[in-house]
Amino acid sequence: MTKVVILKEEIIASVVGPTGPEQRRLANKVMEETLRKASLSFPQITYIVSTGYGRINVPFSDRQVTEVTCHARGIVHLFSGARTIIDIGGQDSKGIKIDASGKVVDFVMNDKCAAGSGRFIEVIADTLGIPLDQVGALSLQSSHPVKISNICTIWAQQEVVSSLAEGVPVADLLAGIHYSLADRIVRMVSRLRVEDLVILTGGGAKNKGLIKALSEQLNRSVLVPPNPLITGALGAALIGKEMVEKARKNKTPIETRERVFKEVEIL
Amino acid sequence: MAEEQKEAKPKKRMTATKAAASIGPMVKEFITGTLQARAEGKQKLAYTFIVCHHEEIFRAMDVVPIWTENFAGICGAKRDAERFLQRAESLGLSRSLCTYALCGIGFDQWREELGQMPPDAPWGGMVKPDFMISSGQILCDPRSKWYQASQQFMPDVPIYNIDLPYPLFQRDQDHREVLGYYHRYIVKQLRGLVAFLEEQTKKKMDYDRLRELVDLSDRTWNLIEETYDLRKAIPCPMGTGDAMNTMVPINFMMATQKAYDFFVELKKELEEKIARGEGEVENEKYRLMWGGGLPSWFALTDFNYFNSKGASFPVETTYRMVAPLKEMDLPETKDPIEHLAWRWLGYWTFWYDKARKRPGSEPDVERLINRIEEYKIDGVVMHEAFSCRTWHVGLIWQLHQLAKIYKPIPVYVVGKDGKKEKVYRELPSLILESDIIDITSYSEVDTRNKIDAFIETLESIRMNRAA
Amino acid sequence: MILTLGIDIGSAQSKGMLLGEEGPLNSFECASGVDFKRTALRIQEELLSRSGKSLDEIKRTVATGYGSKSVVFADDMRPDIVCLAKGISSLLPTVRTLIDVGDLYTKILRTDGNGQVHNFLLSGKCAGGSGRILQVIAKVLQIKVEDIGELSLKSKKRVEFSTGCAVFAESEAISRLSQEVTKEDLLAGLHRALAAQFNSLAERVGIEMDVAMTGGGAKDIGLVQSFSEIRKHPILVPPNPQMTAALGAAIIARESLTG
Amino acid sequence: MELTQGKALSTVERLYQDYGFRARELKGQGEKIIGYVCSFVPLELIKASGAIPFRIRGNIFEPITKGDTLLETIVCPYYRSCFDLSVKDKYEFLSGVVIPHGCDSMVRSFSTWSYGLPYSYFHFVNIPTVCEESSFEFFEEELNTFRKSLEKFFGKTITDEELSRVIRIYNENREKVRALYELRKADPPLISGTELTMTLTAGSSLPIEEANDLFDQVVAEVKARGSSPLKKGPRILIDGACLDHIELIKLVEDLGGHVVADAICNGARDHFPKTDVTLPPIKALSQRYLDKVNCPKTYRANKAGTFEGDIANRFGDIGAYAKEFKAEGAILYVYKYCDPFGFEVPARKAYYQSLNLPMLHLEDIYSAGTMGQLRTRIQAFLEMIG
Ligand SMILES: Nc1ncnc2c1ncn2[C@@H]1O[C@H](COP(=O)(O)OP(=O)(O)O)[C@@H](O)[C@H]1O
Ligand SMILES: Nc1ncnc2c1ncn2[C@@H]1O[C@H](COP(=O)(O)OP(=O)(O)O)[C@@H](O)[C@H]1O
Ligand code: SF4
Ligand code: SF4
Ligand code: SF4
Repeated sequence: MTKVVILKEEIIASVVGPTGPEQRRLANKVMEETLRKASLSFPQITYIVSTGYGRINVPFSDRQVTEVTCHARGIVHLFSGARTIIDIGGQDSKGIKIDASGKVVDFVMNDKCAAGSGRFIEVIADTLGIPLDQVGALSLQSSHPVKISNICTIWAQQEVVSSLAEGVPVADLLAGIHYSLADRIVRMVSRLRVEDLVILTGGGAKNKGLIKALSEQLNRSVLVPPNPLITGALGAALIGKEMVEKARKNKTPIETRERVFKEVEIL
Repeated sequence: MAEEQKEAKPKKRMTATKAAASIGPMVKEFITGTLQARAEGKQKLAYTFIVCHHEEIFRAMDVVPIWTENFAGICGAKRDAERFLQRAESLGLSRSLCTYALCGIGFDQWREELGQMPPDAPWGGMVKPDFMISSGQILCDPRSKWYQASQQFMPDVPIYNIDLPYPLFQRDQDHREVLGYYHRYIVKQLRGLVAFLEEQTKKKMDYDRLRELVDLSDRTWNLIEETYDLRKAIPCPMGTGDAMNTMVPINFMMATQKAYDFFVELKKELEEKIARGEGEVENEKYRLMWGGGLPSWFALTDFNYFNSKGASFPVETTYRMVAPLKEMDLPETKDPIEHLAWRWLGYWTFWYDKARKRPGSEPDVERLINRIEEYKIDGVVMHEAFSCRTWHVGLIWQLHQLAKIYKPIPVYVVGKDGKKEKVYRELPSLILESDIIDITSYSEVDTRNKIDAFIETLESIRMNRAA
Repeated sequence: MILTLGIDIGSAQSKGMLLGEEGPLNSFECASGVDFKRTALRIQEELLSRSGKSLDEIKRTVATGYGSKSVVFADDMRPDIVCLAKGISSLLPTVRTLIDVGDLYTKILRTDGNGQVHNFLLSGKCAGGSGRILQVIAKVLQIKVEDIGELSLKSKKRVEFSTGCAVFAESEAISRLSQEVTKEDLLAGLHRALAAQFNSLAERVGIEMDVAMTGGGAKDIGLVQSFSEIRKHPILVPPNPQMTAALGAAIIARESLTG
Repeated sequence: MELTQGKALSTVERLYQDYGFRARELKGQGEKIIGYVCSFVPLELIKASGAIPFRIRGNIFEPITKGDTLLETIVCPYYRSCFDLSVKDKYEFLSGVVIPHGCDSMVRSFSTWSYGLPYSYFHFVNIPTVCEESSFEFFEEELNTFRKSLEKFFGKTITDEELSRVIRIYNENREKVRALYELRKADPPLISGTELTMTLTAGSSLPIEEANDLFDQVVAEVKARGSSPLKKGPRILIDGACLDHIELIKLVEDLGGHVVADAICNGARDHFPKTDVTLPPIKALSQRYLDKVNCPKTYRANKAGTFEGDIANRFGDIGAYAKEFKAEGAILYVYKYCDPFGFEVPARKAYYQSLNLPMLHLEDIYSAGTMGQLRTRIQAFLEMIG
C-alpha cells in the first residue's frame, strides 16, 4: 500500500492507495489525490519525507527515512506511553522497542521470508477468495483452529487448499493461519523483551483475528491506532516537520526537490 | 513470552528388544535421581557432556552427573523442546546453533527467572547444578560455549572446562609422533578436573575406587562390542531404532554396574533371538546402515517405518562411543587417569592406521567401509541435522569418497543401442535433512516420501544386479 | 483392449496419461484446482471420452504426485521419483540424470534406462527454488508463463537476481524494474539463479550423462538453456516434459499387470 | 568516495579487487605461497620456512556453487565461500593450505578441504580451548609439530634466530596497523573504514615486507590529507568474526556513519596483539596466539564469580577500543552457523548495554544479495543513534 499524510499542526489529509508494480506512478497518483483532498497545490508542501520498502522509488521526496524510525515517531505521537511497537506490513514485519523518552532503543525485523509478514495472510485470503478486510472477522468465528504445519507461504497455501477439500471449515483454517503468523511474529519480537504498552500497527493491525492471536500469544493486551495503515507516513510527516522547524530556528537552508510529477514509464 | 505450545504427543516407537523397551524407565530414574539428590543435598550435582571419558572420575567422587544433552533430547522426544528453543532465541541465540544447547540455555534461563522449575517441565525438569563441567574438545564448540552462555543466568555456578583434544587425521602425518604430548596434556587436564572436584566436594579422590570403576567401564566396553557384534546375524535381531535407546547406558551410565548388567541381559536376549531366527523385521529384505548423524528424537518412529518396508538397521556409526580395547594396543599403566587418557586417544585414532593404508580413505570413510562389509549392508542412510556441525559436516563428502574408493555394484542398464549393458553403481544412499530436536525443520510426509523412494531404489538395484 | 492409467496430481497442474498396449493413447492436463478428487475424476473421464473407451477397459490406475492420496479410485500410489524414472527411461532411455522442476519441489534423480532410480534428492521446504517462482514473476511482468522462455532468450545483459523468497520475488522484481532493468534481463537473471541452485543439487547426487529436464519448468527454454550453460553440455527435454511422471505411473501400472 | 586517492590507495584497491594477483606473480618467480584461514595460524612459522603466507578470502559477490557439492550448507557461509573459491581454482597458485582449530566449521571440514583440493601440503594446527599452563605447554609442542612439518615440506630447517627475526618483522607490521588505526581517531576520521579494511585485506595477500611498505605509504598518503574531507557522522565499531570484505562497512559509510573501530578477525583481533620478543620464539608465539588473540573460541574462566565481572574480563578489549576510538554505536555482525560467536550474542548484548553503547545485532549469510536487507536495518540504526 502507498500512503500519504499531509501535516500542518494536525493531519490535513491522508490517503491510502495500492502499491502496484508501478510504484512511482502510483506514488504520484496517491500524492495528487491527497493534495486534492487537502485543497493544496504541490509547491505548497514545504518538505517531503518518504519511507517504507519503496522509499527510494519516490521521485519527489526530499529525504528518505526508514520505516523503523517513522513508525516509532508516528506511534509515539499517538501513544506517548508506547514501549513496544509491532508493525505488520505486506513487505516485512518488525518489532521496535521504545524507551521512556520515546526514543528507539532496539528493533528487529523480518523481510526475508514472506511467511513472517502480512503477505502471508494476503496470499491465503486470495487463495480462499475472501476479501482481506473480512479474514479477521471470519477467523474469530472458529472454535477449532487447525494447526498449519508448513511454514512457507506457498506450501501453506497448498496445505490450506488440501484441507479445504477435506472439508475443514474456512474459519478454522483462517484461525490457524493467524496463529501461525502470530507465532512467528511473537518469536521475533520476543528478542526485544516485550513490555507494555504494546502497539500493533501497519496493515496487520486492521485484522481483528491477528490482534487476537497476537495478544493471546504475547499474553498481553495490544493497542491499535485508529488508522494503523498511516502511522509510518504520519511519522515521516512529523519528522519532516521537525526538520523544517529546526532548520528555520538555526536559519539553515532547507534543501528540497522540485515539486513536479514526473511520469515514469516502467513497463 | 509465547504461550507454551506443545506438539501432539509422538506415537511410541515399537522396540524389537525387551532391553530397549526398558530404557525409558531407566532414564526417568536417573533424572528423578538428580531431583532427589538436589532435595537431599548430600551429593554435589554437575552439568556435563557425554563422550568425555570422565564418568569414572565423577562416579569415584560421588558427583551426580546431569547430562544436559540427554535432557534436551528428552524434551525433543516428548516434542516439548519448542518453548525452550524459543526462549533461547528471544535471548538473541540463532536457531542455526546446536539446538540441544539452545534448549538447555532456554530452560536454564527460565528456571533461574522463576526460581523454580518451568511449568510442566519434562520429567520434573533439569535441576540447577552445583558446578558445570564443560569440555573444550576438538569435538564441538557448543560444548565449550553452552555453559558459558548459561552462566549468564547463574553466575555463581562455577565452570571447569576440560580440554580434550585428539590429533586430527592428516594423511602425511603419523599420529603416533604426537600422541605423547597429547597424552601428557589430557592427563593434566583430567587431573585438573580431579582437583576441581576435590575442591568443590571437599573430599579426596579415592584412587582405588577409581581404578575399579575404570576397570568396570573397560569391561563394559568389551561387552558392548561383543553384544553389538551379534547384530551381524541375518536376520538382524536388533536395529538402530533400538540402539538409539541402548545408547543410554553407553553414554550416560558408564562406570556403573547397572550398565554392565544391562548389556549382559541384552546379549542374552540377542543370542536367544538369533537362535530362534528372529529378526528386527519379520521379513528382512534390506540391511541398512545408519551411516552418520544424530537421530531426530521426535521422529524415532521413522525407524518403524523403515522396518515396515522390510528394512533393518544392523549397524550405525552414531552413539557407538566404544571401540574394541584389545585392538587398540594401549600402553600399560597402573594410573587410572593415564589409562583414561590413553583410552580417549585410542578411541579417536582407532581407524587411522587402516585409513592410511587405503588410498583416498579417511577414518570415517574407513569405518563405513568396514561396517558395510562386516554387516552386509545394502544401503546407507544419513541424517543431516542442521544445527550440529560436529556430526553432520563431512557426510556428503564421505559418501562421495565412499563411491570413489569402495567397490561398486555391477548392474545392468539399457545402453544407447537399447541393449543391456553392465555398469557399476555405488551403494545407494539417502540423506535425510532435519534436526535433532527442532521439530519445525521436519516434515513427516516429506521424510516418508523420501524413504519410499529410497526403498524402491534398493529394490531396483537388487533386481538389476548383475550376478 | 487393456488400458492403464497414470495420474499425477501436482500442486499446480494435474496430468493424466492413458496407455494402451502399443503405447500412449491420450494425455490430458488441467489445473489441479481446489478439489483434487474431482480433478482426478475429471481427468479419467476426459481421457476416456477423448479416446472413446469405457471405464472397465482401464485395468489398473496408478496415482502419483503431491495429491496422489486424493485419487480414490487408484489401485496403487507410487512416489513421484519412481514414476519420473520410469517415464524418462521410456521416453529417453539414454538419460541417467533427471532434473524435474515442479511447482513446489525440484527433484533430482539418477536412473539407468530401465526406469529404476539409483539415487535422488529433493529441494527443501522453501519454495524459493521451485517452479512456482516462474509463475510469480510472470504475474508481475504481466506476461504468460509460456512466454517466459522466449522472452528471456532476448536478454543482452543478465541481472543478478537473488532467488530468496518466491513470494517476495515479486517485490524484488518490481524494484528492479523501477531501476530501469528490462524484463528480458530480469528473467535471464532469475533463470541463472535457479539453474545455479539446480546445479548444486544435481552435483550432490552426482551427474552422469545424459542429463534431462522435465516438469513444468522444463517447458521454459530459457531455464533449460541457462542450466545447459552452467553445465556446459546439452540438456535433453522430452516433448511434454510435465507429463513424464504420469506416463511413468501408467507404465508402472502396466508392468504390474503383466507381472 | 569523496576522498582523494593517491598511488598507495589505488595500489590497495587493485590488490583488493584482484585479490591474489601479487601472489600469482610471486609464484611465477618461483616463490612458494601457503594459504591459511583464521587468525590462529602462526604466520611467523610459515614465513620463517621461506614461504609466503596468504590469507584465503571468500567473495560475497560469487554465488556458492561447486563448494556446495562437497560441503554441507550448515558450515558457516563465509567459510563455504572460501572453500568454494578454492575448489573453483581461484587460488591455484598455492602450494598448500594450513587450517587451525578455529571453530567447528573448520575442524569438521578439514578432510573435505584436504581431499577436495589439489595442493600438496596440508596441515592442521590444533589450538587448545583453554588458556592454562598445561595448554601453553601443549601448544608449544603443537607449534613444534607444525614447524617440523614445514621443515619436511620445504626441506629447510627453521632456526630460532630466523624465527626471532621474523617475529620482529611481524611486530613491526602490527605497529603499522596501529598507525593506520590512529588515523581513525579524528572526527570525522582521516581515513574511511572502507579504505582501512581494504588496506588490511590487501596486506594479507602480500609478503610481510611488502605489506609493511604499503602500510607506510598509505599512512603517509592519508596524513597528507591534513584534514578530513568527510562529513561528520555517527562513529561505529564493528564487532564479529571473519569480515574480509568492505561491503558492510561501505554500507554504513554510504548511509552517513563512519566505521572507526572494530573487534573483528580481519582487524584488531588479529592485528593488534604483538609477540613478546624477550621470550624464546616458540614460547612467545604460543603466548601470543593462545592468550592475546581474544577469540570466543578460547574459554576464559569466570574468575569474578559475577556475570558483570565475567563480561568485563572477556570483552574488556572491546570496551577499551570503543573508548579509545570514541565509538557511538556498535554493530555485532555474526554469520549464521558460526558457533563461537553465535553463542556469545546474549553476553555481548549485555556487555554493550553495560557500556551504554547502542548495539545492532545482524545475523547474515555471506552474500551480496542480503545487502539490501541490511541497508534498512543499518539506516534505522543510524537514525536511532544519530
Ligand atoms: N483491511 C484489512 N484487513 C486486514 N488486513 C489488512 C487490511 N489491509 C491490509 N491488511 C494487511 O496488511 C498488510 C499490508 O500492510 P501495510 O502496512 O500496508 O504494508 P506495506 O507498507 O509493507 O505495504 C497486508 O499484507 C495485509 O495482511
Ligand atoms: N511454459 C512454462 N514456462 C515456465 N514455467 C512453466 C511453464 N509451464 C509450467 N511452468 C511451471 O511449472 C510448474 C508446474 O510444473 P509441474 O511439473 O506441473 O508441477 P507439479 O507436478 O508439481 O504441479 C509451475 O509452477 C509453473 O510455474
Ligand atoms: S556434538 Fe552436536 S549436538 Fe552435541 S553438543 Fe555438540 S553441536 Fe550439540
Ligand atoms: S519459505 Fe516460502 S515464504 Fe518463506 S522465503 Fe521460502 S518461498 Fe518465501
Ligand atoms: S565466521 Fe565463525 S564459523 Fe565462520 S569461520 Fe569464522 S569463526 Fe568459524
